[in-house]
Amino acid sequence: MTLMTLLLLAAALIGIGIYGALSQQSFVMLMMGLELILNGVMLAAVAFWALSGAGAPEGQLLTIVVMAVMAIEMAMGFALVVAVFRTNQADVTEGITELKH
Amino acid sequence: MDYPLIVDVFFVLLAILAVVSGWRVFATDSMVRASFFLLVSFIAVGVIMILLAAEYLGVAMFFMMAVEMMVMAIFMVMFMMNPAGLNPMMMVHQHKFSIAAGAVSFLVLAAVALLAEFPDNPLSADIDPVRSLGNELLGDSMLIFESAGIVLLTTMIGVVVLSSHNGRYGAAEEGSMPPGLVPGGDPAGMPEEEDEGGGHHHCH
Amino acid sequence: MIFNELILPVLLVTVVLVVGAYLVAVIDEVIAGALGRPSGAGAWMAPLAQGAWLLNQQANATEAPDWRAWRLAPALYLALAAIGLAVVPFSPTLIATDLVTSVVLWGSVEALATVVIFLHGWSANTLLALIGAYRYVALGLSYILISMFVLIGVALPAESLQFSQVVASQEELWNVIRQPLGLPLFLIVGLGMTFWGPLNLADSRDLAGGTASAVSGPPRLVWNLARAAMLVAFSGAAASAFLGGWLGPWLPGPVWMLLKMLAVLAVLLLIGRLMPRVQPERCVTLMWVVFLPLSFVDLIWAGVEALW
Amino acid sequence: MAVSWLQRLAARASVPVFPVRGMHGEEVLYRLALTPGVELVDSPRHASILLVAGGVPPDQYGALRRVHDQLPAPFATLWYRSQPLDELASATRIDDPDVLSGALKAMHHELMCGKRGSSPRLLPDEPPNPWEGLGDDGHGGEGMMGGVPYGRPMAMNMHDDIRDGLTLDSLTVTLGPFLPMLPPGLSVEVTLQGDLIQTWTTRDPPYPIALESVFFQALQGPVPIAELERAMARYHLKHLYFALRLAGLEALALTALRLAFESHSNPKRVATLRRRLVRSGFFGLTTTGQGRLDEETARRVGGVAARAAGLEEDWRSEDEGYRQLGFRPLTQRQGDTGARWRQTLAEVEQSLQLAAQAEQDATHTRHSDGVETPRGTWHRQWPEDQSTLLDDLLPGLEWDEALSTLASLDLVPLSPWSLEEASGAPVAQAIAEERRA
Repeated sequence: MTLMTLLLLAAALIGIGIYGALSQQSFVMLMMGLELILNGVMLAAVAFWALSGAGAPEGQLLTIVVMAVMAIEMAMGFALVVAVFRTNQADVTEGITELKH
Repeated sequence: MDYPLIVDVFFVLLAILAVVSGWRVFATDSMVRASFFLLVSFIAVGVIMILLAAEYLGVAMFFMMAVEMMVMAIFMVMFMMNPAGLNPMMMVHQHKFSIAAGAVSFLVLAAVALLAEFPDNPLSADIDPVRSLGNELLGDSMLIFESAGIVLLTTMIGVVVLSSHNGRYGAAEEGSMPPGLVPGGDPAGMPEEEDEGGGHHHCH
Repeated sequence: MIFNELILPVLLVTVVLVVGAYLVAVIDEVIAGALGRPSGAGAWMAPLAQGAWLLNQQANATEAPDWRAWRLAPALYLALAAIGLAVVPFSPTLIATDLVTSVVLWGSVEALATVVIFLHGWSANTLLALIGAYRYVALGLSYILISMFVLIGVALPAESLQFSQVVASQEELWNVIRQPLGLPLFLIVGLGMTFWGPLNLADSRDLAGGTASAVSGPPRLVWNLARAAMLVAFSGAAASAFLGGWLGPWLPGPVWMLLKMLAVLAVLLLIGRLMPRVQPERCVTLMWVVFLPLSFVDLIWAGVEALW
Repeated sequence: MAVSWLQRLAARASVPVFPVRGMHGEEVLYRLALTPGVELVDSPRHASILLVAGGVPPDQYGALRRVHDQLPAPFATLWYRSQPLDELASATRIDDPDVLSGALKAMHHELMCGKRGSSPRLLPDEPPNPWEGLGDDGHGGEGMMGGVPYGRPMAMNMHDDIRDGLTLDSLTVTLGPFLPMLPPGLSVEVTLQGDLIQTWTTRDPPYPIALESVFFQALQGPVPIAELERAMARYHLKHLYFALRLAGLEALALTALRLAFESHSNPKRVATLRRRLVRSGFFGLTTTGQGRLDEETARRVGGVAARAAGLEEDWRSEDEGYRQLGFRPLTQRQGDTGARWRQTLAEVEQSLQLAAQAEQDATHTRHSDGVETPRGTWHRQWPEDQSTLLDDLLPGLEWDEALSTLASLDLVPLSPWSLEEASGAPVAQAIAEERRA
């Protein structure tokens, strides 16, 4: 477990996440891609904190902020999905062609 | 910083688990399964964090993600056609482009990881990670922490407004219609009387 | 070294879980008998005989279940119970894993339990099990928050997220007196996470056994065992968070701890037999409108008390 | 041998019995509920013996076969006053309730010790509807929509949401006729959204229930009021047992059942039972004002349901014998689930008081052109099956609320045979035949 291997793992997670976020048609699956990206980001942040930043407290703080971002992303995402589903009965990105209903 | 062999072994296993389950998220037929695969990936990363001495963050990760993925799974069941994975499913667009984008971003980031020189400044033994995080959150970075709190509160309010059934101007789904089974076809899966709502659709 | 760090903790957790789960079954049988259920084999024998029967029974299939999740869920629930018990201190030194953030780990065990119980009901691919799973999520999402606030309340006076420190902070006064709202609220959480008695929304009679309605044979035995084990783990957490854990005069610490765990178990099992199942809608309303605000009050109380 | 001690141990477990409640099979199940060493379970998966109690109409043999095949091996069947299925001709049949529990225990013992083979599977082990293999994705629909994989429609939100605006895919299933939470014989098609009932369509009515012979005698001539009232109390207490067990109050349910089996129970013990129910939170936590009947429906249902809705409908107030005892019908106002249980408890207490009084004076009924049965007034016409009113009452309720409402309502038709006659199997068969015709 070195900084390099940790960053490689984070890169792999981010790569898969980008694939998912770009390829998935379903809103919810798309959000899963975003979450996976953030997963990689958090891992990288903690890795830097532990192995490169000499335990500077801001490293952990960054991770906490990313967690908050994840919560916000998910909540907003689901609210939008619910709203779009109500008006358009659509749960895939192709289902909405315009922003009004 | 040198870790004992057992830690390295665990790390390799967890890394494989995190990547494989992360990949399975997009390769399984069932939406519910997908969200729990994502949870497994998060848990694996959380354990790695604990191995890195970030004890609070790792455990908080289990906690947050368990709840988050549970909610996710419920939304899956609500919005998806195939929650149980009884049917084959592959709902993707711009597939080749996405694979390429994922691969390229991995390669770029991996190159950074391999080629860049990062300072080797491991955690000193006298730091108590949990205490230092607490002091930071409620000390120097209190503003950031509290702003995150305010943003979360705002999100909650916004989310309730967005998703509430009744708005100022009547029911949220007024005049809505489902998409057709074929492009431009009749609305799918709605009771007969909803078709009259379809006539309304032409107005805008 | 290996003995102290690996064998002893595993042994401790296994023995307490197995013996504890057996005692849960026995106590429950005794309570049911005392309340008027005609008893057959006798309280000490009945759980063993039922276990033996389940071992002899075939594990059935349903139409297109999610096999992996269905078979894994009982085992995972048992594993969660073991993880939960692993952070419970039996004496200042006798702790399976003395994690610095053990209180938060207990919280994540609660959250993951919701996931596992949902998975158990969902993966069976039958109607009644699925309804049980849905319902349980509604309950689970409500009790997790209550538990979080109550546990932060006990962490405040200890100035630590470690169960052993929480116990040590109760040297002068147990938390059950210092924060009188804490234990009752935490007991509700316990009933919720083991879906026992009044909060049995997952495996209830109106669903013919809910998430377990389509399970038979050894998997059902593991599921029942895991439920009882989770109750034991919970009683350990409750005893160390509120009843002063190993603290007590005359007797050695671990004995005190076991006695307190038994007391918590007895109370929970008695509630389970005396109260009806709460209707899901009423239950969720109670959780969010009554118990959650009460847990805020508990936290404020704990904060003010800590500042004093 | 390692296996044999495990088997011997398993043989000592209390016998898990899944009861299939046929026509007029209820009575013996109440007795089994009080028998030590026998456990009535709710799911066929949790049983080692399938007890078919009472006759099953031939058109429901298919359902019976499906229940039979759900029991995990090793299992056996026992037929109580019921004709075994043709494939199971060698299965044990017992008509004497006194030897039933012994037979069940012996059967379980033999099964566990390997002296008796498991009952054979009756249906092929394959999906009821094969994989259709149609369309792009194999389920016969377009993309992710539509289609009938395994012969069942995909869950889709075909219905407008009727409660909170969170539309979930709805799921349509057929339940019954042997689901232990429903009245025996009732089979319904339910559309669920999550655990919310969207539609409820009664497919098969519940089996008729037999009353004690004293109600029939009351139509022939004067009968002692004490006997009539005790029979009434017994009926209600058994009904209460079912509901309390469903609500998770097993101990109190058994108390109610024991009261029903005592020949001369004291009204004070019913009052105690009510106090314990109130204290346990039965009225506060499990009944929350659902299942309210309007006046017209309540009148149609009759009996306890009508009086719980405030209608003073009671044949007993027409009878001089009753008037002599100072009988006045009790009523409640709300007409919901809780009110029906308060009414039931009050009526049981009243019945036992009337019985005690009538015993002293040896009062008899005077009129014989009608009788108040526990199910409603029997005057010129029988209380009929009212289960179709559930179709309007239950949609919009959650599963738990719907079932507690259903348990509080007594909608079953009355059998033209009395309990004593109907328990003879030929009669059960005759009813089955009649039903089929």
